[in-house]
Amino acid sequence: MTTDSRPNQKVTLAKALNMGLRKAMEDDSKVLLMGEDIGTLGGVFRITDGLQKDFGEDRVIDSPLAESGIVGTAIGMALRGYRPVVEIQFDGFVYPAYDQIVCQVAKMCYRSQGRTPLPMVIRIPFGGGIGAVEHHSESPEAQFAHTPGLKVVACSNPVDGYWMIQQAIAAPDPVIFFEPKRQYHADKADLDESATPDPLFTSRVVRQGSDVTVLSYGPTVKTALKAAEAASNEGRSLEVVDLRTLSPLDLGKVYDSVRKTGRVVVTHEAHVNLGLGAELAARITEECFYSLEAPVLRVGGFDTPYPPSRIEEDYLPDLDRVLDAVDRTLDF
Amino acid sequence: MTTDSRPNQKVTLAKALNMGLRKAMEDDSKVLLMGEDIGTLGGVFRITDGLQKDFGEDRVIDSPLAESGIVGTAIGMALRGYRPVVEIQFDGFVYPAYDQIVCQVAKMCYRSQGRTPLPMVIRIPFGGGIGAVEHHSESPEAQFAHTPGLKVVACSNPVDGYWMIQQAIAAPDPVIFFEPKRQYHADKADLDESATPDPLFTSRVVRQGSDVTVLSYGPTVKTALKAAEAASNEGRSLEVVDLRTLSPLDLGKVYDSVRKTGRVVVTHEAHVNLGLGAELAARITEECFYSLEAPVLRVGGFDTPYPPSRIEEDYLPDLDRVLDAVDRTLDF
Amino acid sequence: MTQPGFGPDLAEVFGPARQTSAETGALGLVQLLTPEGERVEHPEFSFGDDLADAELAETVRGFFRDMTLTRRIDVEATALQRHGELGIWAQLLGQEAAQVGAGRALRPQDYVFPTYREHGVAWCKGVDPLKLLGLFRGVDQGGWDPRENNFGLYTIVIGAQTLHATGYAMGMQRDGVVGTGDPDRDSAVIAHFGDGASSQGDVNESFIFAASYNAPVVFFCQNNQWAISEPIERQTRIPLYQRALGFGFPGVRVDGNDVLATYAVTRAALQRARDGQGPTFVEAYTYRMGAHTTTDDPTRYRLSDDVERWKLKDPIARVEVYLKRNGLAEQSFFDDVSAEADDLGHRLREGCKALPDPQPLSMFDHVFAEETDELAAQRDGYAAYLESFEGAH
Amino acid sequence: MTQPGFGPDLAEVFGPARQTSAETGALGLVQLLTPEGERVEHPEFSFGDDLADAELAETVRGFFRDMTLTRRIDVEATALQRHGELGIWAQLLGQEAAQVGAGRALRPQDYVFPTYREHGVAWCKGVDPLKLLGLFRGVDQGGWDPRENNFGLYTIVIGAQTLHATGYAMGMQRDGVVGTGDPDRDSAVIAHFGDGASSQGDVNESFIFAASYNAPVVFFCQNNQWAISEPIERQTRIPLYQRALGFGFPGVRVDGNDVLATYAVTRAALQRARDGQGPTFVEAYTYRMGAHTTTDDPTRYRLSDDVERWKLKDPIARVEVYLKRNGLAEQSFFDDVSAEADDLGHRLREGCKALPDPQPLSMFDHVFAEETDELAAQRDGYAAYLESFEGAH
Ligand SMILES: Cc1ncc(C[n+]2csc(CCOP(=O)(O)OP(=O)(O)O)c2C)c(N)n1
Ligand SMILES: Cc1ncc(C[n+]2csc(CCOP(=O)(O)OP(=O)(O)O)c2C)c(N)n1
Ligand SMILES: [Mg+2]
Ligand SMILES: [Mg+2]
Repeated sequence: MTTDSRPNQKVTLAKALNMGLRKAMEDDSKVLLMGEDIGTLGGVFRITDGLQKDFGEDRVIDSPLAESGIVGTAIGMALRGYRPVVEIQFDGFVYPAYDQIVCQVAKMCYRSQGRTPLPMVIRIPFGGGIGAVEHHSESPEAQFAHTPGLKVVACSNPVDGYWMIQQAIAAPDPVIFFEPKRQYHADKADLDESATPDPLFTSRVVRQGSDVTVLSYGPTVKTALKAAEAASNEGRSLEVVDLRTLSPLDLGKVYDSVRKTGRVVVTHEAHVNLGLGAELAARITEECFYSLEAPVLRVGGFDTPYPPSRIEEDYLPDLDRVLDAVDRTLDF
Repeated sequence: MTTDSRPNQKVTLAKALNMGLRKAMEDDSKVLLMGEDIGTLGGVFRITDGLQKDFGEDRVIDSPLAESGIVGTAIGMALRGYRPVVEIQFDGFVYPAYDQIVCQVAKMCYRSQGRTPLPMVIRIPFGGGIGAVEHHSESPEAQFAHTPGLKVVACSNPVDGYWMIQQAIAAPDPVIFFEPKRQYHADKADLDESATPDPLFTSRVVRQGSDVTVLSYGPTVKTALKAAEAASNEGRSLEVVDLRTLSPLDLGKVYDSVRKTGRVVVTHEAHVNLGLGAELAARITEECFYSLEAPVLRVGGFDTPYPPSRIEEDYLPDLDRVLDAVDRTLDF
Repeated sequence: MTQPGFGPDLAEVFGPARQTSAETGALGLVQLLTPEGERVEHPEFSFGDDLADAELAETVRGFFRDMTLTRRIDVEATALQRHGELGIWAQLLGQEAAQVGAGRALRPQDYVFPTYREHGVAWCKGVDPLKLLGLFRGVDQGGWDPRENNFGLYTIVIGAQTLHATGYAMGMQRDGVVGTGDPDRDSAVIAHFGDGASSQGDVNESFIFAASYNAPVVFFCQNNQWAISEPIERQTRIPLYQRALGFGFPGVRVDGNDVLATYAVTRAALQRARDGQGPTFVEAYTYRMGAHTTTDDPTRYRLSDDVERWKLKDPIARVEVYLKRNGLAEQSFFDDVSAEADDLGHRLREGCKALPDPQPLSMFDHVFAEETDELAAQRDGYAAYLESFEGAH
Repeated sequence: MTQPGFGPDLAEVFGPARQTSAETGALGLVQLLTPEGERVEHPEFSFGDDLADAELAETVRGFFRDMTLTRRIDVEATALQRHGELGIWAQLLGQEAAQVGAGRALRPQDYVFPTYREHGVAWCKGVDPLKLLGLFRGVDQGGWDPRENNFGLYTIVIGAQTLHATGYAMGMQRDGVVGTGDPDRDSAVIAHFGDGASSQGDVNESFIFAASYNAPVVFFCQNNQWAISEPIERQTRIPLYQRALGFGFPGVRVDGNDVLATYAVTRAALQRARDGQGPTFVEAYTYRMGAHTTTDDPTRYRLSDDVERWKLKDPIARVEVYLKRNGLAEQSFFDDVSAEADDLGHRLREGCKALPDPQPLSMFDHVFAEETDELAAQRDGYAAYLESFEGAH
């Protein structure tokens, strides 16, 4: 554990989340983890690796194989004063718990007029690109963001992962916490545990630019940054925003950016139809109507079920499709 | 039954749906109804009134109290060659079946490369304004429209109800069929069973106008028409569209209208955030960018859980809020 | 281990090890007071053995009072709905014994997860009945503070609360308030649900979690024979309490119209839970004498004969006969209770009409514990919009 | 009513009426062939009574062949994954008898709803094993036509298929292919699932629907002791087959490593279903010898001793011993089978590598039976986009 708190170590997203969970459990004895295979195995992605060994089976709970049961019992624990952090094994398996999330988790605070708020976190590894079979590469964030009473965030890098998971656990409201599984073991980043993180529900400009604003979150932040790099070689300056919070949205910086660039491309892996891009387009157009030189363009997963993995890279937004949209918005 | 086929009788939406279901069952012996309390009781809204008596318990099936079970077994029946029509008792109770709908109903045709398409209909009474308790006034359509593989429609009046339910049952794909429960027993309309209906997946201009285009569906069509009436008294001409099909969207007429009016107001009872209005705003802005005099404005349910019924009329979009948006778009 | 006076260890009596439908057929329904008001003995469950005569009489009078006042709450609320003061009401007529028997078996530290029909349990837990009306009037979605009486909010999505109950019980385990042997500390949860609810995946998952973690929860099912228009046969083809056998914990069927038996059985089940012996399924066999709710019309789907037959099993009448026949209550007692009921009725009528409508803008309150700027802006926008009209006048 | 040769009426044998954990403890696991290859008798189930010696020998040789080829499919697929030809593979090592026993008990008109691990059942149903690989290679999501072999597509969402199976069986009831007495007409459905799946709400709801409608479905649970890293004890604290008691239909635990017993029990269960006697739960008690999938690392959560102990119960070895010891098969037979296995392995290796990648634009196909203009436009847009690159070269 001391090794975990060495300053400025290089960590993956998986490791950062693991450290963040550990820190949250050390800071608050009411924090519990629940999920499938999160104990001895440490989760199929090893995000909870070693935590049951160190915090015991009462705080790192391997559950029966039933997502509604996991979330439903977590609600009961939260009502008893605990702070459950639920792991959904894969995005596609959150749906059996959808009723408990939408009708109970989201409404408990409202129903009780604030008497029984429900501080709990539901962690969902999301997105594709890992060559998996059906149901393992979904991006269901829009459905949760559409549900009042839930707060929805997505981390995109190790440093945010470390801080955001702790902030989500400390938050007094239920948070759906999306983790880009494709990034879990990808790039490492310098983690300074003594730094002061940005507040949880804020977006961030991750690259300054002047020609086009590119909005992204979770797995597509990396794509957007790559696109910006490529574009700069062609003399095009993209401003890239990592939204971080999907509900509520934090669009102040976005509006400023759009007023500057007049052009917007939104990219996410979720289906374009009624994805976050739709809401962003609607709000940006309403807020920056006279600044827009072109309509907000959306680059996302197509409106098909997630395809067989051998062609998933055609389904997923990539650097080229983002650049194509950049061209289209500039030529508009 | 003969009385049912008297031409041009005046019928409510509830009656029209009942007649449509009856007709579909007469036309195709594979059509089955499944749901809670749809047999002897005829459904809590009496939509299936008399059908079990006439078609028997094998074709009008009272199910155990489990929505996932209802939809899941309906899938099996569809695979066996039947055409199940499922009744979800209230919008708020579709969520236990959400997993079966999103992961199975929506994906069966794709998964099997078209070998096992899934023709089935899931009827959902939706929307508020009936003074009900929690979970009885929801508008979950956006979540289904965001799911590729599902077709989603909403009827707004008795005549459409009669035809659209038959068309949905005859369709080779799964259809989520939304019925504005507030309208069930409201206005009667002339039903001519010998008429030729519009195709299912088409929108319709229900009132011509020139100043502002108002998009609506299900329960808000009536609201929009009332608003248009009121506006005309103030010399404002609203063109009202009944979208009818929410996925796929049929926007040809909408774009024509927008090119004419340059101004759009969308209204639905669902939460504004990531509601259908978001997608409509995004598409219309992309398609009619240079025709728009103002951003697409959205009038919907607020981003709160559905409130206690004593203040639901404040939550629901009404004539005044639509007119307010009309003013704002005209003053923009 | 079971403490004296708390009845048998249900696992030994009704657990998978011993129970077969044949045997239970033999044991039948647990009953301690017949519809005719006769006290009968049961091989496994007893009432009052741990009480002195005076206490016993007082306890039974208490049951009578609770049931009578509960019924009055129900009758008044039904009338209020007829007069348009409530949007809807879920009647409990006929289920008073099941609810009072269960409610009185609870200790203050025990926690209740109700459905939408647990008015009698709410009463026993000390929730002001007036607060129950808000939800049905449409002025709130649950007007009481669950923390005050350890009585959760009504849950309308069928079965969802059984998982909350199980999780809450798992929390109790972690709080060290189970199996300590300290009667004022050891705690349990009771999860209420109906016969129809037993078909929901959530309810069955709650059995699985409760069994897997040996959670201190009593699954209290009021089998009132109907799920709206669907008879119990649609949900199960064997006696419902036997469902528990499939999950490895005991199930008991008790006469839900017999307050003594329901009290005795629920008390033993709760004690098992508090002692750390895990979950129990209690099926209170009763009948929904009224409509499903005030908007329902039972004549469309059931015969009045059934209702007539069940009238003879009225839960309150049998206690009255018992009290009177055994001289356990003076006429003055009955007069006092009915006077008390009249006062309660009056208070409910007046109180209900006086319940204030919520302010439109309150719609935006408590969506979150920590409000978002987004939502605040929506509220302000709507406030400005509303003002624009006042301006207009 | 049961037809001669189809074994006992399981309801009488194991139904709620007779079954208690005590008794089943007595009856224990149904076994007809010991790990040492000894034939043993069971009071209720028999194998081969309805067969002449030659037929019997041929049948058992058939089982041996099926299991051996099934294992080879598994071994080859595992190797193909290691060589990067498959993205992932769900191994069935150790479960060959459970799957072949069940698969061979099926009639052509019976329908199978598998999980993602039913390679042996697929083999028995005549699905080309090469077609199973597509899903794991990522070139499709199910490459076979369910209608051709009455073998549904693999279902990855745990438990979902048990409801489809129940609904399909309800469809059979409506088609009048249940309980007619015509052996070529009467049909049943088998729903495969695992021990972990038994905790899902959907699976328990399927029990409720099947019981309520008395649907002709056999719930065939391969209890391989593990749900990824979670042992069976996390899901249930009583023997899993007893779950059925809670729903009112019979449950049987059979030695899932004994192909004769699994065949006999499943055959009897399917016949009950075809005869219109409703659902049965069969727990095939076995062990997952391999990893959960090729991406799993069991050393993190289980002891190798367990695996070693189960090695002694190998399903194929015991049949080989039995055949040899009783002179029911020549050496040439074993040589032929292993030659056949080698050919199959070769065909799978070559065939797998030759499986074509789907065309990018095929992503847009079959979203609907009736394509929408919207989607067609998206496809055309993407096609144009792709062409723009070709133009670039
Ligand atoms: C998930 C869900 N589906 C449907 C309903 C509609 N509904 C309300 S009460 C009810 C019947 C409940 O029957 P039971 O569980 O026996 O309880 P009872 O009303 O008899 O007390 C139904 C179907 C609901 N509230 N929730
Ligand atoms: C609803 C759902 N939750 C989680 C998963 C991830 N998952 C895949 S297999 C598995 C374990 C299944 O165990 P069991 O039912 O015993 O079947 P087995 O793999 O042992 O054959 C899990 C948790 C899933 N596929 N679906
Ligand atoms: Mg009931
Ligand atoms: Mg298993």
